[in-house]
Amino acid sequence: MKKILNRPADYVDEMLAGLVAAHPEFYRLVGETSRAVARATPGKPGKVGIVSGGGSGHLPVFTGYVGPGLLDACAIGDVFASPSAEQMADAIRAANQGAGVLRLYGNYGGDIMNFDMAGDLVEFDDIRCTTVVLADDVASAPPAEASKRRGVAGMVYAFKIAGAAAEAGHDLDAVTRVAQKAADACRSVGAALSSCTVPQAGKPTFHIAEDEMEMGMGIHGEPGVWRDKLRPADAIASEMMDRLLADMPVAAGDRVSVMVNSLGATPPEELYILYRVVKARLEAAGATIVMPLVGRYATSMEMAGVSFTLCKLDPELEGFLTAPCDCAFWSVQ
Amino acid sequence: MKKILNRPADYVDEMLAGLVAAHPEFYRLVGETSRAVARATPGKPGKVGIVSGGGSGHLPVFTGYVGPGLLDACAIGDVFASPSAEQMADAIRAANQGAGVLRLYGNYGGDIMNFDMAGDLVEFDDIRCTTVVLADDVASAPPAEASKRRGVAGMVYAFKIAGAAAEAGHDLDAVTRVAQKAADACRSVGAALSSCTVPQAGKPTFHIAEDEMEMGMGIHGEPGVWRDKLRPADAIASEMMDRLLADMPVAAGDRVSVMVNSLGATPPEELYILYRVVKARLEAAGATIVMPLVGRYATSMEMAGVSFTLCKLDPELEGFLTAPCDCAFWSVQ
Amino acid sequence: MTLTVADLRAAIDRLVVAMERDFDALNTADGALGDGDLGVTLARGTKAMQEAGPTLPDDLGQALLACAQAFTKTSGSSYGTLMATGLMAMAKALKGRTSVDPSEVSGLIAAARDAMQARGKADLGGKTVLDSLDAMAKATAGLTDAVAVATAAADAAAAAQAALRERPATVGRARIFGERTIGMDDPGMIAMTHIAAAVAGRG
Amino acid sequence: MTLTVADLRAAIDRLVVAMERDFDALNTADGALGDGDLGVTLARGTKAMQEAGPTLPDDLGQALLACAQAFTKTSGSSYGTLMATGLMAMAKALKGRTSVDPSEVSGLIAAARDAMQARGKADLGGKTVLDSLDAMAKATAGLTDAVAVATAAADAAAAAQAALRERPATVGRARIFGERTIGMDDPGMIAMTHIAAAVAGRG
Ligand SMILES: Nc1ncnc2c1ncn2[C@@H]1O[C@H](COP(=O)(O)OP(=O)(O)O)[C@@H](O)[C@H]1O
Ligand SMILES: Nc1ncnc2c1ncn2[C@@H]1O[C@H](COP(=O)(O)OP(=O)(O)O)[C@@H](O)[C@H]1O
Ligand SMILES: [Mg+2]
Ligand SMILES: [Mg+2]
Ligand SMILES: [Mg+2]
Ligand SMILES: [Mg+2]
Repeated sequence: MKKILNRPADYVDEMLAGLVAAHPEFYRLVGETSRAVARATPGKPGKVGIVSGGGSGHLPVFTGYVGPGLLDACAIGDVFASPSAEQMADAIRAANQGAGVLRLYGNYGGDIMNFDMAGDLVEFDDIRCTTVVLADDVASAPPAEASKRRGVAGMVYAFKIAGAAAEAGHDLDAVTRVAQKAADACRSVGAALSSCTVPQAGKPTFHIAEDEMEMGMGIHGEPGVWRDKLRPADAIASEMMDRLLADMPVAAGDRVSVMVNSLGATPPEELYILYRVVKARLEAAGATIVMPLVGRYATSMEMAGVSFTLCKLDPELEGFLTAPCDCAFWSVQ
Repeated sequence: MKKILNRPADYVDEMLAGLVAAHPEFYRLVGETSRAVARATPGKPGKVGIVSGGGSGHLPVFTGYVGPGLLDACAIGDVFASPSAEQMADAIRAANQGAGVLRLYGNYGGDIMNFDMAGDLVEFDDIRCTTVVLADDVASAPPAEASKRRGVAGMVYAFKIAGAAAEAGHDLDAVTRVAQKAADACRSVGAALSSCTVPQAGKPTFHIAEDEMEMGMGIHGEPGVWRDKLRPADAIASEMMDRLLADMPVAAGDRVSVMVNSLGATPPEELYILYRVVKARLEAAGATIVMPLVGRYATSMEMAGVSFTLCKLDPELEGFLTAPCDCAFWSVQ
Repeated sequence: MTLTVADLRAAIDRLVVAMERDFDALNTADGALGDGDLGVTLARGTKAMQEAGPTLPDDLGQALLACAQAFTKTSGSSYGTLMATGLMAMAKALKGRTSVDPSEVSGLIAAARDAMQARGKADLGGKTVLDSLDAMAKATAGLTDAVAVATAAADAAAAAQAALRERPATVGRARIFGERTIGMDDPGMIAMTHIAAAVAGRG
Repeated sequence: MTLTVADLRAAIDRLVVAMERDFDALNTADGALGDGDLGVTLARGTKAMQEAGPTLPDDLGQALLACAQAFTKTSGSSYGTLMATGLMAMAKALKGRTSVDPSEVSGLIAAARDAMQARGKADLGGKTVLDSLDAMAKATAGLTDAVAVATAAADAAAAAQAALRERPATVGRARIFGERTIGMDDPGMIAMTHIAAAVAGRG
């Protein structure tokens, strides 16, 4: 797989320059190193701020989801690498409207340490911070060690739901509680078909044969649960649904949202082929599907593959999920 | 590049089944062979209908753009193959609200013959049809033979603008005139970095070396203007802009929209790197950019590469371009 | 001896057998420079005509219209659409008639040729199925016997295929390959040679 | 002899030279199981400390805080963040002081270790930089001479690196490889061996 870039070291900075040039109505760069993106129009004074952050290469995650009804700001690292604590502090400061800031991000060692450190830094600015860490990938640890799980596409639901709660004027503790509830309601699993190339590395992150796939692989190529010959779409979808439903059973009458997400290269045509099975499985369990999301919501640049995320709703979560939001990549009206 | 599918022969039908299952609020299948998609809620009686059609594998083109402010219906062929005249007639019938139907599609032999034939078929239904054929790819023929050019991503502008004109209540001749004006205002050029696999073929459509790219290649892999080593992003963007601006110069004071489109696998990160140069070039020419479109608007499944489309606006075109529209892939509010 | 819907049915049956037999060969010929679907188009289209066979009305115009629809329904490929176009042109000419004299066949082929040319906007001499039809129309002009007409048409199609071989392709994907197509037979002309032979009962 | 900001500046200069020299070696060690950026982290971080050097205040607390920021600004990698965390812990302990006695160094290393453990939530014995610091704190306890302290710390770091070699990795990406990491040195421990040696003037 080939990439369009100039100097690998400039990949992220040039990407951000283009992002804010293309969408000045949504995004603006902040901070000394210009590695934090904030809303073009900040949230209302007194609104709880929500920040995220992490490595580049996952658009729309993380930066793309800055916008009304979603995040307030985001810190951006190099491709697949954590931003620095200073950059996260820049994002926290930009997100702060005087009501405190929720740090909402994926369960990766570097991100956790840096967001904690960023919290220490902004203590000097008297900004109160809370934390919700997303750990939705069922393939990365058994239920008994659920807190060790990686954070993957489930964070999109958490951004959306927490973002709507903050927009609705709830205070920091309430927004944090809702975000944690959304995080707890999500389960994801992925399957990768091809690798991707980190610009500074210059060669694919991992090798996988032309006729192989890996079930449960992480979004940076972290090991999954099995690697084998590529299977038919319906078999892949069934196994992924088996794994999700085993971890979080769905009962008759449940209301759930479900995301069928491309890791990048896999086209929407193939997501729709998979969605047939996803829908049939959930409906067979008696569940009602609310606002299914089929598309590219959390990616690994040009990696081929998919992830499914289930988000089990209660009336509060459903209300926030279906509330309006807007950004360059996703709009709910 | 690997694909997620069941039987290759079922790729398109299963894709359509998933599409309408995921987005029943936008799409519904019509016609004997279920190879036409119409709006879930038809346009108002007396509204001019707009249909498109063509091969599958280009989502959101063509089918995705069925929706309010865009197309009324669309006929869908196998991957990269024209739908049949009957399927196009199904789409025309579904689009007809009594005010006639504009056929708006790309300049490919099979599509032209079939849409003409479909027109003969719906003559029996007393449906008046007009035609605008999109031929925006500057790499496919010199200016003297502009009518021989292939239709590529420029059709997205034509769908949007004609769709808004129809929604505004203009009659068939007026909508056709506006659509032709939009078609004439668009110029596109593409560059491909990798091939894609037509499901029924089972292997990549063409071969291109790991370090090569092809400038001007068509969206099915039709030959371009040169094939050479992969160049830096800024050099690629500059050459593409050179080619567009040579064909359709932009002067100080002009208002233009520009699309930086991924052919599929190329991630948005790289589109933004390119957009820096696109914006700089247009602004250096004194033009004002209106509603830049950066993303996946017209693809070839998992092909890596990009296309740029310039659309030169006058007040009428700009008004229709920025009017509201809605579909599962694109929403302007 | 005049031709009726019974002759049409018999010809269709022979065509189905021939196109099943030539399925791979026509796909391969098309695949050399095109997308390799010509055998698919013709196998599906002739099969659909055969399925319509029992219900074909005696009115040759209506019967040929149904044959045209067999192609518009089963394929969006160029050849299928051109076949439908040609069949529709013949259908128009025969509307309301239950029999046709062999001497009229030349004119019917010419009508198909003209309608297909109007549809596809290709030139005669461009190494396409139009050149086959043109040769067939000319070779059958003035003939009055059914067997003589069929034989002349089949011979003419084969001769046209050979005669155009040294020209470059001018339509569709093959055109892209320009001079490299010299010496290669046009797949649509190959198909018409096989079609004309099958109609003539040469198998 | 007490230690002042001048000693800190001199140590930083030696570190910059060492980390430039070890750039590739540390990237390679990290790349065996991780993302190969450890040399980058340390070269950038020490360079940034050196740039802050001329403006470092005499207050050792403020000076070490500036050193910590050199890491938080230049890197988001685990090691950079842990280094910043350790330096901030020492900074807190020395706030308002312009000199420090060599006998206090052991306690300062222990404070860094504890803060880093709180930050990274890893266990002692898990084959990480924490084990290096733990060994260094213990080896320097009770020593009062600056040279003796530096020598003991450098020796302890090297010894810890060797001692933990046969354990499996327990943190970060390396953990994924489980038993296969037995016999491999932890890159963060290798780095601390080099850092301690450079501070001790061993080059
Ligand atoms: N515009 C045209 N005019 C006349 N004949 C054409 C035209 N286009 C294609 N053909 C004939 O059809 C044949 C190819 O048919 P087909 O394989 O169905 O095309 P495609 O698959 O590209 O739609 C050609 O060999 C040629 O004989
Ligand atoms: N949670 C942790 N606790 C203690 N040490 C850690 C921790 N995580 C990483 N390390 C140390 O950091 C080293 C790796 O640092 P680095 O290359 O910066 O990690 P990464 O690039 O994965 O962020 C490891 O060899 C280990 O010594
Ligand atoms: Mg063909
Ligand atoms: Mg075809
Ligand atoms: Mg590392
Ligand atoms: Mg790292």
